[in-house]
Amino acid sequence: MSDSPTDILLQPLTIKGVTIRNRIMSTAHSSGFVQGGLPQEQYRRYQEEKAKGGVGMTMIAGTASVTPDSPNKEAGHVDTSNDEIIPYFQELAKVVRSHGATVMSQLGHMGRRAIWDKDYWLPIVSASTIREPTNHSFPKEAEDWDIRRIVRGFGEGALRCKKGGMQGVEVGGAYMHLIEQFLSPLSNVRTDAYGGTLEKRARFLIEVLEAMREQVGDDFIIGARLSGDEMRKGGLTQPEAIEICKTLVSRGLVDYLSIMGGEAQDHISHPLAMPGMSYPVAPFLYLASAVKQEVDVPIFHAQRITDVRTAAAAVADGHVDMVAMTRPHMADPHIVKKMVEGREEDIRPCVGANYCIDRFYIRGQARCIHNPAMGREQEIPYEFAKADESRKVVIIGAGPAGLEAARVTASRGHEVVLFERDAEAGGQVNLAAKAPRHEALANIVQWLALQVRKLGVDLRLGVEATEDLVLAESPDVVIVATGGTPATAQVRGAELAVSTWDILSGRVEGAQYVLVYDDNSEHQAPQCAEFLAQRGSKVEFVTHDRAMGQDIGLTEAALYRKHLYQLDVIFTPDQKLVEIYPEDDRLVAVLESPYTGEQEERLIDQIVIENGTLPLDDLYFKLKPRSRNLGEVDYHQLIAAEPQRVVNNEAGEFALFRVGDAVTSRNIHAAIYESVRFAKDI
Amino acid sequence: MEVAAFLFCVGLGLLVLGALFRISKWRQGRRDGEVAAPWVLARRYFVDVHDVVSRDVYVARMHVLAAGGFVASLMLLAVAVVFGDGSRPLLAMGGIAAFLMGCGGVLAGIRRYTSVRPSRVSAGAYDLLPIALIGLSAFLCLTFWASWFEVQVEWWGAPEVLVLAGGIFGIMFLLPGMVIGPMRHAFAGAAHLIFHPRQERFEDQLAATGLRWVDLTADRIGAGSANDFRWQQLLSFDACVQCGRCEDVCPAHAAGAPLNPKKLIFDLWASSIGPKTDKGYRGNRDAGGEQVRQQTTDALIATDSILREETIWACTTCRACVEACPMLIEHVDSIVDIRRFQTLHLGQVPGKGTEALTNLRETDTVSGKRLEHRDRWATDLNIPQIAEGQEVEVLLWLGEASFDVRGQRTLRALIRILRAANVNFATLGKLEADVGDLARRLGDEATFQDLAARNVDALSRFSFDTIVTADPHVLQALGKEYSFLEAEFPVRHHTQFVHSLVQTGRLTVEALEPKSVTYHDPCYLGRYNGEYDAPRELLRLVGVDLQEMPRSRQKSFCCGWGGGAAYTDIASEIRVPDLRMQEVHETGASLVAVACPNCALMFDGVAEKNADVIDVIELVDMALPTGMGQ
Amino acid sequence: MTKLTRICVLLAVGVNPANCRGRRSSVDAQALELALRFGEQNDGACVDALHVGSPSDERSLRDYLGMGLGSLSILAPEPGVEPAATAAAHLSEAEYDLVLAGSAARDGGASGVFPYQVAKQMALPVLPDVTHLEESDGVLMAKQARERGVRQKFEVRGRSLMTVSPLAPAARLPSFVLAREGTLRWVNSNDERRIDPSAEVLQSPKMRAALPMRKSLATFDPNASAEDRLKAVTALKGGAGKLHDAMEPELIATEILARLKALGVTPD
Amino acid sequence: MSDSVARRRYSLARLVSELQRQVDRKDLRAAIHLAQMPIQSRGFYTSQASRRLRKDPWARRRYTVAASGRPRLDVNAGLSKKVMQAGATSTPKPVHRVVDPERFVIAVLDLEAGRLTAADKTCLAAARQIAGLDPGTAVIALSDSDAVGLPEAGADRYEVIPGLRASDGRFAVEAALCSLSIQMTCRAFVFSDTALGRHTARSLAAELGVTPAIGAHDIGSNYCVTRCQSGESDAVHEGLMVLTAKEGFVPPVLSMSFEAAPFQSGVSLAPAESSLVDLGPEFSPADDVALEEAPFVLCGGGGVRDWQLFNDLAVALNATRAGSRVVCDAGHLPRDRQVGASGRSSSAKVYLALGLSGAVQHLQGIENCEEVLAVNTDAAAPIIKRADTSYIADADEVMSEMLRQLVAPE
Repeated sequence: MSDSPTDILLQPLTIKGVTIRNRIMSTAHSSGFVQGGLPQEQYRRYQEEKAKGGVGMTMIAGTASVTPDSPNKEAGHVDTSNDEIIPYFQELAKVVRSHGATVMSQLGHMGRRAIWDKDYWLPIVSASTIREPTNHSFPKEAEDWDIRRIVRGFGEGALRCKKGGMQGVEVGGAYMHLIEQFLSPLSNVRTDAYGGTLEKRARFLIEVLEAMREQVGDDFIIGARLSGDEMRKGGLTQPEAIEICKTLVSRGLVDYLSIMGGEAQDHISHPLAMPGMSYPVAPFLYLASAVKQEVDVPIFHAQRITDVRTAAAAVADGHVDMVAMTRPHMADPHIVKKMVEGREEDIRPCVGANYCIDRFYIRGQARCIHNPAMGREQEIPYEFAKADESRKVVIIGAGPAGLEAARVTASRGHEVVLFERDAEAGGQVNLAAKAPRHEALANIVQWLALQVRKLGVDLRLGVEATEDLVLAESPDVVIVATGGTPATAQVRGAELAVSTWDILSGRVEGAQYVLVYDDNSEHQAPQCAEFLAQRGSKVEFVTHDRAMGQDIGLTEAALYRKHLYQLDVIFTPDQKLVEIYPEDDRLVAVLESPYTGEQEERLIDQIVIENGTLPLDDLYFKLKPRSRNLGEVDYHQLIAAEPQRVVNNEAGEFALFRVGDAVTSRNIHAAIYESVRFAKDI
Repeated sequence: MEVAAFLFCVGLGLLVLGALFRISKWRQGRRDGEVAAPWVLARRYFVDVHDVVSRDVYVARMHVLAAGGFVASLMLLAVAVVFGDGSRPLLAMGGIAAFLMGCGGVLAGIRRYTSVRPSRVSAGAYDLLPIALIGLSAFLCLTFWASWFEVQVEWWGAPEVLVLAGGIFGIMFLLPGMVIGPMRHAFAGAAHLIFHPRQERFEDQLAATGLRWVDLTADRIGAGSANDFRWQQLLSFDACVQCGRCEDVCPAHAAGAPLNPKKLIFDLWASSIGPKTDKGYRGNRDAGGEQVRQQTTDALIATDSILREETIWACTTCRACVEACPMLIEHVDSIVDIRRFQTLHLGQVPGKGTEALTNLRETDTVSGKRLEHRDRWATDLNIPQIAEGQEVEVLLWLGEASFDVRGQRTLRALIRILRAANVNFATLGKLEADVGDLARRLGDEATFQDLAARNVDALSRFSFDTIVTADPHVLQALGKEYSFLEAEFPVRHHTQFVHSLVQTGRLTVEALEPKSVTYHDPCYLGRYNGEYDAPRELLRLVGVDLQEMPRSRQKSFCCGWGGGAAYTDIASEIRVPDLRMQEVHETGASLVAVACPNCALMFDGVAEKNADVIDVIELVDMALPTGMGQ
Repeated sequence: MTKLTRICVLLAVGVNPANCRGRRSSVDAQALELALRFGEQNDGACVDALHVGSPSDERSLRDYLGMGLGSLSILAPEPGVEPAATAAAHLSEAEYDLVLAGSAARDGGASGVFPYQVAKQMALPVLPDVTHLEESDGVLMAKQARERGVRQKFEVRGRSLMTVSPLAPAARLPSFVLAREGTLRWVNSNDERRIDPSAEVLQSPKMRAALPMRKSLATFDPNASAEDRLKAVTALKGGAGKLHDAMEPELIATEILARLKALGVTPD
Repeated sequence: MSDSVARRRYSLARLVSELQRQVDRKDLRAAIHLAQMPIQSRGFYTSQASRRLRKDPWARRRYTVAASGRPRLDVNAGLSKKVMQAGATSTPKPVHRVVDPERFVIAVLDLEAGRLTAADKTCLAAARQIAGLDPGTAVIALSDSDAVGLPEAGADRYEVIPGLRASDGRFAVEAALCSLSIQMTCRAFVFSDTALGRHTARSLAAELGVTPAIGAHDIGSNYCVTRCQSGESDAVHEGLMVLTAKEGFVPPVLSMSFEAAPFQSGVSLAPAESSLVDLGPEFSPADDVALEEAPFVLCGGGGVRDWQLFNDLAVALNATRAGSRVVCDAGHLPRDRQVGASGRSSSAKVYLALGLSGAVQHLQGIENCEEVLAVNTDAAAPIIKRADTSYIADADEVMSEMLRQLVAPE
């Protein structure tokens, strides 16, 4: 019998009369779930789920823009520039607070990080006219009236939050948003009262906080999120950051501080500001800790604190007062609940794949790489109700799709048999986890496998499912999650090439001079290139796209570049592989520019082709005629999250579904999401 | 007739002498406690003893014939001799009685001399009983027959002399033997029934399950040597028949721990009023107690004592032996008496017992935690704490389990249920000290009384309708063992209370999908407090299909935690919980429902479990209609 | 040398870390345990105990009696009297061969210095953190707890004071009856030296309500260049990076073992 | 992995070591390739067979052969990058100098075979906290033998006083230190928070008649704080401080380097006969020692297949066992043996990693280990970067060899 080491996290924290029930929170972040600048049902449900799960506080919005020249409506951000927001805030606050959680909102202005040709097509504003490298805007230098209106905007925004039932507001002064653009010498070269010395650079922030305080009064929580060290040449340093914090606190402008590390001005600074699996755990805790030493307001901190024990240590050792586990809450909003129930191992872990952030940047909505329910709370429950009748479900393939299907159907109370050809569960994820810096991907399937075992699924490893084996189980439902097999490019001599699977699995050793040809635009090819280069191969990365990893989001794409450049990999975009032929004991790759039609060659030792996968679907087609739905899926029912009711064959013995790469080449999230969509209604 | 009369007189004479001798032995014991009037004997014999004996029909029959026939025939003989009444009906009855005794003898013979003999019965002198009965029966039959036909028996004739020998042996074995020989139980047993050390048990079985209070100012506390026992206890050792029923039901013995209740009683007898050696013992011994021991000192526990230290610490105080004893002997009381001496006089407690007691003395918790931290784990539930002048329906007693993740899960379920049923409840917060059950079972009466006083003081400051606890040991302590402070609190086990909630319609549960579940009766809920049905009712309500284990209800088999056994942790061949989980496995159930956090703890500790462990209340919680109890 | 016979254990009242309640100090109790065991193993060795200070918490003191002490001497110096000197005087009078005490009766940085003050007064050598005491043919042997589970062995020739480590054998459970019946004996000593009040003020630390403790993290030089700061955060500490390739396992094993010996982590 | 593969690695790596690791593999290969190339072509030439233009992107980088005979690139950041990865070079730290100081902070070090222990580093850091960068105050490190790494650890001066750490309980040491405090203004005496350190601190305090601060968790220029009364309150020590610092509560010295110049206090230990005779150490079974405490940790990873062998070796070496997350998940070792960010951390003198690839989070757990030895089949595994010495080999083979040699008679 012993106190759990995580008990410390269950101590309430009171700020200005608001008592936060525990020390775990979720910070403000872009999700893309906000429609028309207003937090509506999708966003509400998303936040509510965390409250249900026991989170102490959730900071909503990730930039709630205070003026129209900061993105909102079209960018899935919150628009607090007018009173229309108030009732939506009220509804959201009511829902979240009804579960005992505290809710606050961040306010912000993205300045030059905004995009000019969206929303109202207003000119972008910043401290100075320096161009922003990621979003490519050329900002105007903020004039006196710009500063006036934005400061006013913050003030009015704060008041709207208060009226909206928010229990506090936070100034988004980090991630190179407008306020940091003023604070940081990297982006502020003004010579007037708002630029130059630290004091002058901080003036804008101080005016903003004063305006907010004036509007909301003294008994309302105001906090600020700031960088504790930009870690960029010529950027804000730790001593400067601490100086700012001390000023804010000594002037009584903030009731707490939320400290992060790094900034977000260009591509490579994003993965650092939102560190994923390539980084150590809690890398920037020391920055928050250093601030806590200097000031006596509560200190919050986020950034890769992925497990509750690390969180507990951070509080117990006196580094911070609140630990933000934002991405972990996307992976599993019930962290606190499971922690207090002593079910830590059941917490779906944040593996740090950064799919959430990257997906937001490339497709406008955040998704968790392995929690399909995040942002889809209306559609997918977190606890599955027992089915009316227990059915016999046979699933073929224990990759992410198969495992998730097994997890869901088993927790619905069905009897589940799960066949896996390999000796271990995990499918392609095990392969991906072999890639450098991506070991943690394995946790996705480790967790699923553990859950499946706990739910008593009959997991048959090393058993290749055949038609007879499946029918022998006389199933009511069969789910085919057999995944795929590498597809080779449609070029002459393709048989001379090897696949990324061959390399990552270690079946084929990397040669001296290797050409990696990417016809997928996803993670596989860059991972393989890094794997090879790290082991001493000279790699040329060729793709038909404009650039390497076209469909990889901001943070991961940047990291691949960083590491591949370090490993001296050569990038050759805009080239198509058209032919391979042998010469002596080496290979010749024929490349053709799709634009000029010119061809050139490479004399190398090895060609690795990434061209996605082709479905392993023999078993599916064997079973199809005996199934009730003949494999057909009604997409309307699927989208409406209704049970599949298709019946094409009265004599059919079972319903048959095909999920994941067994259908067509996609990714982990797709596989898991597709599984749960069918499984939840079986 | 005269011969018979003569023998009878001699036997009777010896009996009286022996009786006086025995009584003198008993008088070594402490005088303490009430005694009853002799006439209660009949009721206690024909009701209480019969209850137990009749569980074994064969033995019951045998005993009726043998004992009945014996008593009847000798009485008739006496009448015949004293009043010289040679009337034929009397002689006929005498003959019949004697014959029936013979039949009893034959039944006894079959049981003892054939393969049906159970290993638990002791051999030695006991095995002569059938011969004695048959011999005496033959002799008396002949005597009565002779006087019927008014013929003189030529006792020195060839066959007659055998019958005579049988008669002499029978009389001597059965009459004086009744006080000095193996038949002691007849005389001592009768006396034991009258002067039983726990008179209250005849009014109410369950009243006697609480341990007896001791005066901490006395210069000797507990039993360190024979004369520390009350004389009724010494007498009770004499009453043992060595039938071995206790041995059959003892979890410690089954697990191969150094404890066999039958041998324990023999050792207590031998080292107190007996021959100071266990040479004469002819039954199964306890693990490690194989060789004969000779005792020189009076100390019950010493290097050379017959009784060994590990024996008294191996007991789980599950009371199975007490329930099984046809002579109504109170094994547990005597064990605890010895433990009290070991702990309070010598400070010798094996294993983790020392640590547990130190924690209890210093922190009022078994695990040495801050009382303030008792509900730390439930910050998110914000459980209300009771305040003076505030009126609550239920005072929720969290207990030691609230320091253990496993126990916390149960308490969460319970709290959800209370909320779902809109029960107005609160806890004592940091005023709740350990109830002292463990301390008391480990013989630390001082700490127990200290804790009890503290808790009573706290409880009496607040007003509540009833205390509810998930821990049967709390139920026992608060409900029964605080009476020495004139403190009576209404306490209910969570299964009892939640069941009543359902009955009164305050709580509705939906049936779960069918699971096969077996239920383990906690000793302190079942045998100690007689609650067997509430948990089963709840299980029925949530619609699981209940697979009973062969040993359930009164016959339930301990989990091995009780009496601090989990802390003293005396080495045994197998662990008790492993045995019980085996029984669980045999039912084929996938879940074993428990109603005690300590049982849960023990079963969770079993290395290869093939069934999950869950508290009944957790199942009820699962069966709450969705949305309730949030 | 003379066969060791007389031990005195200095006993203070401790505090339970879980709740601030007074109790027998666990490590002092361990010191007493060590002494009692020694007494049991070597007949003729006698064990006394001394509590210096006011017997405010009698229950805790009686717990020591409960461990098997016949009686416990209490030396309660007048306020302002130098306790160490007083105690020393009392102890030297009785001519103990060995004085034992717990390494630190309570928590807090100030704790554990009293035995040293006494030792200084008595000019006894101090052996700290003892876990084991035994006498073999007239020679007293002691084991001392060092870092990383090491036990340092000492031979003791002559009188000394030892402090007992928390790693020593656990103390026995106090017997309720012995605690009840043992006697607390008030004694006094001929040395009534006063404390120099000025020094008193100078030395004794000021008390204040506990402020949260803060563990220092592996921080990085704030004045280093941005690149270095960044590297310090993201890249983990690197080693000398000597790489041996294509070596036979046999050779590797030999090299590793040699290295381990050189670093002194494997017993020869 | 197939033998051929392994062999290829060996040969490669041999080349590498031949070039004394200054030359990165790829540049070496580039050089080799340069040699193979038709010189005239400069990497652009038309294939006889296909009549198409052939381009060799590598050839665009100009290679020259340096006087050293090693290939060298004139434009390639790669090389310098690799050197930085080796971690050896980083900008030299500014040195803090004190000239004829009049105030002193005395740090008494234990040392282990002439090396600073973790506790010693904490001790010096604590002394530094008190002295700050005040040019008038000097931190003097006292030890009974020469020590390496004093400048980085924060010592302005050092003095070797033979017999200083003798643990014979006599008061010679304290007397010596006392005389120091008399002949010069000492602001504080700081000791390593070890059995010996605490001992000397207490007895010195007794000697000086001050209250020691054992296990101070907050140390400033003129005060230090210890926690007492079950954490209810703090004791703030001021004036002349005698203290040991609580492990992990003193920030390490980073920004500066210090003189660590020899110092002559003139004090020496009065030879005194002691009745305590040190008979040397006795080792206890290593597996009983907590991971954080263990001096020697044997850590197994996924590359270990024979766990019986692993355990036997641990016993034979008297090493404390540890494992990676995977290993503990798989149940080869108990959970409390897991080293890493979410597990326990080790500060062992020697950390022998067998078949362990070393995920970032695991390496976080061994940051404070003094020497890391690694045996692994994959030369690209992260642990190789962290290790001080790495061997490319199969863990099981090496283990059985070690065991054989351990049991084999000398």
